[in-house]
Amino acid sequence: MSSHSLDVYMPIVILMSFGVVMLFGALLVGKLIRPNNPNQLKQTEYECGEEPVGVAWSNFNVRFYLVALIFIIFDVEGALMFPVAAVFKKFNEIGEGGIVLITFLLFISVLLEGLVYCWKKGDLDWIRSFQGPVTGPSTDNDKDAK
Amino acid sequence: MISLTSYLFISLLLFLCGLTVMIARKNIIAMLLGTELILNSAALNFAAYTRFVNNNLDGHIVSLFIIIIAAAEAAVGLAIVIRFFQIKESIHIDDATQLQS
Amino acid sequence: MNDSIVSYLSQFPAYKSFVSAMSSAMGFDAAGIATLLVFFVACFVVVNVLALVGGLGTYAERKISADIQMRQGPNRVGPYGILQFLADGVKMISKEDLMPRNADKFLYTVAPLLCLVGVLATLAVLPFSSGFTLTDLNIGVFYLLGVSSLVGVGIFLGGYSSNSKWSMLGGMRGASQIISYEVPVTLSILAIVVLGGGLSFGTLVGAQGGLPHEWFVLHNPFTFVAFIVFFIGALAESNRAPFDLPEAESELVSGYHTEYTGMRFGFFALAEYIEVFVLCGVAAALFLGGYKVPFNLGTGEFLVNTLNVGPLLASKVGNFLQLGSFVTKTLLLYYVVIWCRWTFPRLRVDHLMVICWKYLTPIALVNLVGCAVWMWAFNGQSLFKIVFGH
Amino acid sequence: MFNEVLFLLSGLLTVFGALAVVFTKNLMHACVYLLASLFGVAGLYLTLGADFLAAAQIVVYAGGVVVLMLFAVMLTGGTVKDAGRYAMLKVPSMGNAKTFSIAALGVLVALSMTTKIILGIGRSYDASKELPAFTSTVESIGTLLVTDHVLAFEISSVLLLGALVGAVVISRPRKS
Repeated sequence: MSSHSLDVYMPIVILMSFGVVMLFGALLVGKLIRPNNPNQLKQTEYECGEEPVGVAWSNFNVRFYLVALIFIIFDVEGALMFPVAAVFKKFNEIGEGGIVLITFLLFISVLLEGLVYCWKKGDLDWIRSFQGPVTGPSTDNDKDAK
Repeated sequence: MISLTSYLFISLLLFLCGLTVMIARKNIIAMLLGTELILNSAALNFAAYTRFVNNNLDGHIVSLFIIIIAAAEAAVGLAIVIRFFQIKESIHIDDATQLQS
Repeated sequence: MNDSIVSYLSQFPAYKSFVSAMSSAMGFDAAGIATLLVFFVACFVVVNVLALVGGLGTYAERKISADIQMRQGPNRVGPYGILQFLADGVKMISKEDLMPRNADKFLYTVAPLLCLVGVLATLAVLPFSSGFTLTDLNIGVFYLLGVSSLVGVGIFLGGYSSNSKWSMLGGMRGASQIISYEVPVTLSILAIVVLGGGLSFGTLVGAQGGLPHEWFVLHNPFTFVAFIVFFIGALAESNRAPFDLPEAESELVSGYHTEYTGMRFGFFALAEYIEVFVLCGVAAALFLGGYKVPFNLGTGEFLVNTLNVGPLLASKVGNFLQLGSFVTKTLLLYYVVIWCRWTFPRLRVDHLMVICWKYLTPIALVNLVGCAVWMWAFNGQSLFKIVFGH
Repeated sequence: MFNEVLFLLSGLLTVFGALAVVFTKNLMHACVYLLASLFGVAGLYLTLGADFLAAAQIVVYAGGVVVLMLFAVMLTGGTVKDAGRYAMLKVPSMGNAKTFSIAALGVLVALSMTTKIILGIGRSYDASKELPAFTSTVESIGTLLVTDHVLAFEISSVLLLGALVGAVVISRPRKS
């Protein structure tokens, strides 16, 4: 464990500012040389030549949200596993590897349990969402039936 | 000179922004955004105290768990919001008046 | 730990004398300013070289695809059409900048910015050689995973802000695809972290050797599978065919950048090509020995022992050899990526999710467990070492 | 020197991001400002020497939570007929003058109280103390997670399992 100064993070800041400068710089330079004569037709959205109907910001399938949901849990567990994985070798060298391995495997098995649950319940199937009306506000008819 | 107070001040501003969002907004998702701000201000406080007061890393562990809990909270909270929207067609907090759907 | 290009340069007397000259000229200790200067120049060089690589990537893509399909490809601009990308750049910058009337103007500008910033920030930790790495952070791999996920947000916002149905579909698909495939990628990297014992690229590459049997990809059967999982995941994360559903041109027109014109589109494309290079570089560093050169040529020991050159000169030469080794491996992988694009048909969206969640993720989890158990059972020795005993 | 610059940059990003979350009228924009604010917090972690925390912040928030929020906004706010009411095309329901004035009053009280507390802390804490050097926290955090805090480590996995199962059950599409 050696100490360091914060200077090692300097490239990150410089690179990020490069990104900003590149984008706005190119747009500024482009402003000088590119033509600019917009008209009504150019500013409509592309819809294969048809008149666009409505806006695109409409309700989407809940499937997308389910995927994001499962992902975020795995992401967080990954974030927790990284430091443990990083010290596993060190513990193994001093002969304590078994304990850490058991800790680690216990953690992974709980994670696996979640995956197996979602698999068994069909939350990982993308295709199921195409069978019948399943999403949207108007699907909950059973409430009215009661 | 950067001191503990400057971090606490930023954390305070973050907390107040989160609080204002939670009080003033009527949109449930916006309120969840406010919760994230509040949790972040708490985590920032833990990290700041770790550095300036006692340098054992328990504060970092607490901050790490705060981040994890924030993620879990967002997942469950937004799931509830989406279900609520499916039932009520609204994400207005004043429409959430019933425990039973 | 936490080596950077400054700490590499500061072992040379020329740099020290430069700093002291600057200090005396300015009247105060100029070490900080010299550090800033070195980092700035290094970042500038890296960004420009990578932009060039991205530009040449478009050319290589078209040439290789032409070769695969028995066509000519671009051959008018410059010798063999190699300046085609410059012509494309000039064309893009002089195109009219259109924005749909109903678009969300703020997000429309922010989306390419997020993509570009996310990709450029990953360059900070990419291990070009032991000395020329911009900075070798303690959290290297983990940091890289984090900032590269900004690209997903950028793609989603790009699709959302255009207010076009094609863009929206592409953006939703892109975001869900990128976040899904991050899971197997993370788990494969974890398997390597278990073996390497650290998160910095210096540690992970340092745990490997120059010859193929010392690489992590051939360390044990699990890492070999992990490499394949990582490679597939990296293809999907950078939206490359066969995983190019977000911009599937035959079904979604052009996906999330349908409404983007000129330079804004150019930055999306540039970010994509640089990201492919970065991911190939990460694969090379984690699995294929990174910048390691066989027979201790990279560290300069060989040169010092046999040819009696000075250690500083030897390390300079060694660093260039390491750079060559890293770039060669990365470009070979880049070739494979392009080859995949023109060989495999595009996946269907449900197949995409099935492959990610039902195949790659469980396989990657098994790999992780396998690597951890292997580490414990065989004390981290590679299969080659166990079999041949040296 | 770079310490101060990084602190200033990330502090400004954090504070202005948070303020923009409060005052923006568009929910999508609010999510992007939240992302900026969280990035700023990651930068502040770096200035505190908490490098692992900074990376975890970026991984969890930039990759996960913000995308989840964006998806949720997409899934709930976008119907055309409700656009005026539910904040996609127009103003999200921000509350009216009454809620805002109550919030402002509450904020004022909270502000005055907390500044007093902070000033008290600033006075009592010994600023002349030598600060420890920045070290890598990854290994220490890993060691703590498998030794002192092993129970919390395991329980967090159970917590996440609960969150996963609960959220999936709640948001799973129902058959009509």
